[in-house]
Amino acid sequence: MRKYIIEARELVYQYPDGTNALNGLTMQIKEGQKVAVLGANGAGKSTLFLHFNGILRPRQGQILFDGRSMDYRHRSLVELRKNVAIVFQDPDHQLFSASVLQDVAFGPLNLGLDKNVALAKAREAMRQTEIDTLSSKPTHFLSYGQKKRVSIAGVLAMEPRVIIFDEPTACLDPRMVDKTMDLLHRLNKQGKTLVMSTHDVDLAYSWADYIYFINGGQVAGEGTPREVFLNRELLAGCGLKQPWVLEVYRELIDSGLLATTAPMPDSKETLLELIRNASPGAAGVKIRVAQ
Amino acid sequence: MRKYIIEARELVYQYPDGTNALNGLTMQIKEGQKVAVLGANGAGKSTLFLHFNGILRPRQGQILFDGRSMDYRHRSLVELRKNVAIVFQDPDHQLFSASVLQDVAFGPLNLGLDKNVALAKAREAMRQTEIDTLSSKPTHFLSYGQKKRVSIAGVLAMEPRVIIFDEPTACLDPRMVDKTMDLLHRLNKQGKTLVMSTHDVDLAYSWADYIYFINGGQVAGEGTPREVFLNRELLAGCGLKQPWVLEVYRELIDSGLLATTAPMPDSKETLLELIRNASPGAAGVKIRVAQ
Amino acid sequence: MLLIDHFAYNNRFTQVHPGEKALFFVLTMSVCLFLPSLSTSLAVTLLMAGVVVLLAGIPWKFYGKLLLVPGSFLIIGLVAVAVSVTREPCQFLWGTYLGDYAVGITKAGLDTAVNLFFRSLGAVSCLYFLSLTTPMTEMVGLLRKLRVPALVVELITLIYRLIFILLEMAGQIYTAQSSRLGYRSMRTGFTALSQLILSMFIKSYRQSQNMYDSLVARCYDGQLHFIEDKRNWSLCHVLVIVAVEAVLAAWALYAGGIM
Amino acid sequence: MKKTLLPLINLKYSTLALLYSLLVVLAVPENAYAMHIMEGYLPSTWCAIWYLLTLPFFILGLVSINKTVGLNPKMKMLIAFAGAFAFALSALKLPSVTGSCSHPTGVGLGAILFGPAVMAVLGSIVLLFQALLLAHGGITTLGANAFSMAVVGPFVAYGVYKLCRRLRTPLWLAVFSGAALGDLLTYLTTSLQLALAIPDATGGIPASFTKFAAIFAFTQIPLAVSEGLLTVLIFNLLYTY
Repeated sequence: MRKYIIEARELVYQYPDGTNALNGLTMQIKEGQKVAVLGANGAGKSTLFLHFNGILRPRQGQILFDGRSMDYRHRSLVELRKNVAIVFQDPDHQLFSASVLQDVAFGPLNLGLDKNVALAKAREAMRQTEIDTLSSKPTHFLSYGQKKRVSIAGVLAMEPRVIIFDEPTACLDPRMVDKTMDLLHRLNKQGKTLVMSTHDVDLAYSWADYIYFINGGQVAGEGTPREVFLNRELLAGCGLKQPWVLEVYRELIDSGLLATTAPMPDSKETLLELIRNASPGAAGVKIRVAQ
Repeated sequence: MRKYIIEARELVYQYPDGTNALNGLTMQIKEGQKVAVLGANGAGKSTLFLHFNGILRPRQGQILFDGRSMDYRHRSLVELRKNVAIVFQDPDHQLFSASVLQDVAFGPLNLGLDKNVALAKAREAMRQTEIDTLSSKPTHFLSYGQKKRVSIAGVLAMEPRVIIFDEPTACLDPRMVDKTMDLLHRLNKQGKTLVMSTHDVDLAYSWADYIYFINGGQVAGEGTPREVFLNRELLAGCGLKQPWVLEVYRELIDSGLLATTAPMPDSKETLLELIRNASPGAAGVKIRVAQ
Repeated sequence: MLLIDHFAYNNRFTQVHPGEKALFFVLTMSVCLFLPSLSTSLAVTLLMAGVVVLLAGIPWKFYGKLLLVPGSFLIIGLVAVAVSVTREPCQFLWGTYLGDYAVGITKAGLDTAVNLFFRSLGAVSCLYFLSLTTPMTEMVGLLRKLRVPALVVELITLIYRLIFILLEMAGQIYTAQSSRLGYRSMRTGFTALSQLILSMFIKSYRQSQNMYDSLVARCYDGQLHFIEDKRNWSLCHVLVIVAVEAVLAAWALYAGGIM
Repeated sequence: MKKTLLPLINLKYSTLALLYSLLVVLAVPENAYAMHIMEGYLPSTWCAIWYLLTLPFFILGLVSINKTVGLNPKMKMLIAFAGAFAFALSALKLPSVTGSCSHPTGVGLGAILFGPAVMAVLGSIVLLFQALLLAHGGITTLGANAFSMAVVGPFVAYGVYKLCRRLRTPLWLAVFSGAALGDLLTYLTTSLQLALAIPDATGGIPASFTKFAAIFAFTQIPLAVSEGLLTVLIFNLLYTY
């Protein structure tokens, strides 16, 4: 079994104004996994993420990285932030410099790397996110999608082991969503652990290895996508819907158009394939058998 | 035939830095319709909307409201903005008053209405958007979804005939998306003309009466949802995908699970119903007939 | 939003070493200030207009408009300098009496005013050359090389980026307000404006907190480290600059002499 | 020969200057009467003098910021935001309906919130940006402009504010007087700087000062009042939250 790279144990966090943001939240993330965190606006996802790299410190409970409990000393914080990076939702909150190169190289330079090494890492990150051509453009001339990619590059350049994406696809057009998800797949292939919050159940269903539902600062449910998304009560409780792939699949099974033995599809493509394979001939045979 | 409430004729608009945002765009919106405008980021949707209520003035071409050509005199502008309201994408930048009530009453007060009348209109708008309880709260402490509703209320309170929504569902969680779309349906029932830009082809497909695809500052295609979304080339050219309802439907027809006579579904619900009605017995009969 | 900034990144000199541009700016400005004369000022104005419009490729229409920007200050200054008010009788080129006082233009006043006008125009042209051809991101690099304290350079870097965030924010709020008729009349306009400024203030405060968090998330330790693309000085450019300045200085000495 | 030609040339040039003025009035009617001494307006000696006079305050400000940031690192971001805010206010060509558009400087607010020394640094940086991005002011006159706007203005605003507080005046009055007097003193300083550099042909420095001060008063006194009011508004809001 793979070990947990990040664990949150019974986190309790209160905002300065007294409202509870996290109420004893416990979460375990395995190395190399793709984890989706779903929940309504204000459920506590962003607050949780800020705990994962030590920006916020829990009132109670603890964060473990690589099995070691965080002690919030300067050295541990640097170590944690080097390994767990966050891509914030609004790139305007993250990009502080008008020079794209300067912004991407910010992290590596903070790690105390030599200038040339930092520059090389920045360039590699910009290549991966396909923004090499933007290097001489100032941040304020970039489109939203480009800013988003710069903010991802700035995080990649630090070569963290875990990358947390806060709604990476919000406000992007479909083409940019595809590009972003491609990038996420590639990063995961390279061995990086990815955590993503999203409102898009369809996206989460076909992307994630493991899913957490957050509601009211607590984990309301967890499991593999096929497990959790079958639990309609849980979904309704969290204000979420079933992915349409599952809904169509169930309807097809219920109405008998698909055999009950048909495997649960994990994406649009596999569903369409299931349908294609259940062509009239095949369906006809099954019906005769059934009768 | 219903008359056009807004027309854009051959609009050309250039940004001060010289880039063309609109290149001879022509669009006609019928009173009482629900129109969706789709296109990639930067295609020119927001620029177009700003022309619809006279914030921007075209370099060439003209805007017609209610059949009359805009002359951009002070009185005409006031008249236009009273009747064509825009709900901007980012509610953070639309709310600027200290309290919710004050913000919602901003428009009616600017119309020169009596204070009591203005307040009554504001309260009515807040009732419709279900934010009556927030009335005295400061705007910057609201959640994202609440801010969105306040920004809609601020526009409703002016009682415009046309409301333009710039990506009304972006960044909202599924429950809030449903609520917002419910509100839009109700507003349309009251006779308001609605124009919405979105990246969500599924949403546009089942919501709109009429659809415009924008690409490079021009109309790349238009028609009823069933017409435009069957044109795959057009979709690919605009960086959009087919709604999954259509994709599944076509696959079901192609593989013979649905009869070729099955009507094209206009939403998830009708598709699921189609599947339900095509239960084994029925399908079996059809197969036998076909053979 | 800020067109000067836009052209700084989009002109034919973007690949030129910023040091060369700064050198040209400093030398020309020095000639303009240390060897002032009418003809020198005019020569500088024309030289810079030629360089900016013909060589750097800035649209002449925009450059022309830009030259009018400091206009109101110039006019006020011109009037203030040229017009004298005095009780003593005086040689006026043109004048009138208001009670005990004589108001008018003396020859000396007019000379000063006209000299001042053209010296300013020349100097402003130099400033425009710098700001229209040198991106701010590169000027920051120059400041660093000039040993400006790190804290200042850091603040300049941050402020420059934040300016655009705030301007975009202000633009969006302004649009939202106008579309709800906020600037319909004087009265509503004043309310709307004060609301705009107040809400911008609160929002920028919150954004500063968010941005700080996101910097800390990338191991910010309270100090910005700088990095930039290497660019080489071109000997050819430097020689041309020195030659042009030498001609200019010679002309200035011949035409105006040392003041 | 040069001597005899001069009046003629001057006449030609005066016509040129007049033509330019006409163009300005026609082409940019909403042009802001920014109170910055423009590039090239001061002779080189005065440029240097004002740079030197500003420098100690600038250094004092750097020390002060370093101390503040040392105590609370978040403050650096906030100070940067305050600078950007001040710039954004001056860059907005806001109400074309309200006729002349005034430029609130935010100097008073900044001085009361962060202390006057911090404003010496922040104000100078903002002036640099105004020169480079908006063509308001200049590089050679930066020292002079910084002295009036980033040194005199903030220190007066802060001093008046503190004095009023000590005299137990209401908060709003202290804030208002601070901001408004800060603005007034700024503009008087600018007038003095201009008078020193360009004495009147007949009346010398005093006459020149009176002329500049009188002309600028038209725009600057209303601005000082509105700046005072706005600062009070923002201050009230800050106290509420």
